[in-house]
Amino acid sequence: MSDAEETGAGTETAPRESLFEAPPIGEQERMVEAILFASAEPVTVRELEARMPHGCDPAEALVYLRKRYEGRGVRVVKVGDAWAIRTAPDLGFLMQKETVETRKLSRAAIETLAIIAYHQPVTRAEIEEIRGVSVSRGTVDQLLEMEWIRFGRRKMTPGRPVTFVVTQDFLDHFGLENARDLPGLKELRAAGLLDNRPPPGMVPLAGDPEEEGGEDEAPGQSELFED
Amino acid sequence: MSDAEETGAGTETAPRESLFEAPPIGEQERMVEAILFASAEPVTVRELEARMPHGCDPAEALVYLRKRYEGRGVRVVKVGDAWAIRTAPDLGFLMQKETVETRKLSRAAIETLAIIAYHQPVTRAEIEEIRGVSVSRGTVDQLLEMEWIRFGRRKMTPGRPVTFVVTQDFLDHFGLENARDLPGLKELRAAGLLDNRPPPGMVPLAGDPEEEGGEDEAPGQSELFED
Amino acid sequence: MTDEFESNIETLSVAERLAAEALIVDVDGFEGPLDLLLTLSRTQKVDLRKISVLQLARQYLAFVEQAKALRIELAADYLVMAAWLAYLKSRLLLPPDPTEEGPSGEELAAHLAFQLERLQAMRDAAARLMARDRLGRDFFARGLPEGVERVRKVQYTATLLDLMQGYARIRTRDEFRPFVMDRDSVYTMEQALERMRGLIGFAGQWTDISSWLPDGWDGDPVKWRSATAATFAASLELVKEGHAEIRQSETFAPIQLRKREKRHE
Repeated sequence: MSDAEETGAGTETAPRESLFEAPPIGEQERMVEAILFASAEPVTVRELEARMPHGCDPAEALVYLRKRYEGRGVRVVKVGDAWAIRTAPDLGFLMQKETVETRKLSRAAIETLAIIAYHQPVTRAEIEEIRGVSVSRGTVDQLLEMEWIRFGRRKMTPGRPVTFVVTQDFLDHFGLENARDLPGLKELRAAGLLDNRPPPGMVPLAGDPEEEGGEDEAPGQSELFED
Repeated sequence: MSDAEETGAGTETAPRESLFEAPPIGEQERMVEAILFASAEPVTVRELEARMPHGCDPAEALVYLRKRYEGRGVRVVKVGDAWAIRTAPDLGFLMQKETVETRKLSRAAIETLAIIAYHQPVTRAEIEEIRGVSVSRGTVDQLLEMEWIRFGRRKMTPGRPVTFVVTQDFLDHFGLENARDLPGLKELRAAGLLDNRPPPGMVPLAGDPEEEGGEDEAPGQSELFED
Repeated sequence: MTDEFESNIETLSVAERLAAEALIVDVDGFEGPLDLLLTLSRTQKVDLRKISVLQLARQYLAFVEQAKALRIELAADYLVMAAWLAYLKSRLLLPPDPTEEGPSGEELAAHLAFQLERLQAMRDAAARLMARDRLGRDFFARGLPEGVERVRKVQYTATLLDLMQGYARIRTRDEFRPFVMDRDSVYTMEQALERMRGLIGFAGQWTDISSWLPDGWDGDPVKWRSATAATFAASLELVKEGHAEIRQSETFAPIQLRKREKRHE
């Protein structure tokens, strides 16, 4: 929405009717509606801008559209910095036919996912420190493959370990506007349970570098990110 | 809006109790909306009925839903004897993303174009004679479509074949005022553009090709623009 | 094994025995010592913040002892934890030694309590997360998405240089075409072969290859050269096919050719 974004989008959309004025907001709302309905994936404001005629303000149109669908059978939802239309959760019972079996996740995978979501960006060593066991490669791979987590930035700590963060797919799947909306996040933070509290002296849990499975992975992963 | 919300609140209890009264029509409308949205195929009234709680009247709900979407970015449309939600036809352009890809003209097209430029007006047979290979229809069509060549006058020879000439677009693209501005072979040679090495498979039987070429071309060139 | 098992748990109450069995049976199910500690801490039925780490350490050590007695192989990290908890226990029981470096027993205990609480919190959070309305189960995406159609428009370009190079390429080819097209003084191997196929049947005697040249090709040296080469090549072809024999007595001596006699077996 910033200037940069507007001009950025402008270059792509311009060809159509750059010489004309932007369509009225009601019309823009229709356009956003059409684009969101047509897509199964969330669409970013930036992409909306790129697809709509020059000068449109999809962010504003979204405000109206969202309101219009309040209480309806489908809703306009925010997923990270993107938007999507999803059926109202109370009508899920009508959709048995559409229900997709999600792969059963192991307890380890679920815990790892929750730790990444609540502590992100978080390193493998930190996950292991919290769970008290080493994290198997398969668990992380499974979450990566489901595209619920991805690699984040490297930590600026010795060894520059990679971190994990949750993805837009994760937010979409769990109906979260963003990672700050995770249930109980505030309470956990207030209770200091999301602090990275270093152990006093040596505690022989998985934080112990000796046991860290992360150690041997580190070089392999670092290759991925080295440019 | 408020109606919808009120009925929305009612849903929690309504759906499952098939023995009780059917949900209010506003609620049924929501259900139809959600089902049509989430279904991978158009849905018949019969199927709507089967999926919705007992006593629902999806046909009636559809009337309301259809009305609600009138003039919106998407519409409720009948497909055969089933119903679906589709993008409003006037917004179809949003579902297209035009990407312009620049590609080099093929060698055949460049040679054909060059012959037309240097020899115009020229017939297809003459082009083939000069190139030594037949000219595909696609190549000529492509150049015509690009509006770099057009049909010239028919030749006053037997069969009255059509000729090709270059267009103003062509001149504009190559920054030429006139086809006669095209450099002659001598100039090409001077510019080092003329490859004197014989094409593979051809035997330089006698004499210095440098000299011969020069002599050969001069008359040919002048002929070109004689008329 | 069975005997030992029974004699060992005989002394325990039924409730204790059940609990012990549950633990032992589940030993594989624990995800490491921290998980086990968390499970043990539940028996204290207190807020994790008020947990008695000392009591927990005792429980854990008892568990490890029992597992040993039952000859249950415990992973190394369970034993490392046991050793550490034994150390912690002693630190907690003995009055602090002011000369000793490092964190106090209380600090270590507090951190362990924190870790347990944090792990429990993450488990609760994971459960709440998984219990949320979920895409594809409780709410749904568009079932019939209309993909964005990529309209690819190809724009062809060429530069003046391309054009001139293209033209130069053709004209350069032209320069050499007359020589190739000029068939007047070229006698091809195909021509020679055709001619010789008709004649070879009559060549019972060794005949000098030069006598096979077509009429009018032995005057002009250019034509003679081409005809000789073609005739020689054609001769070799006939030999290869088994229709003729060829010989040369020495270098630069005349090359001779004759029909190959059919062998009668």
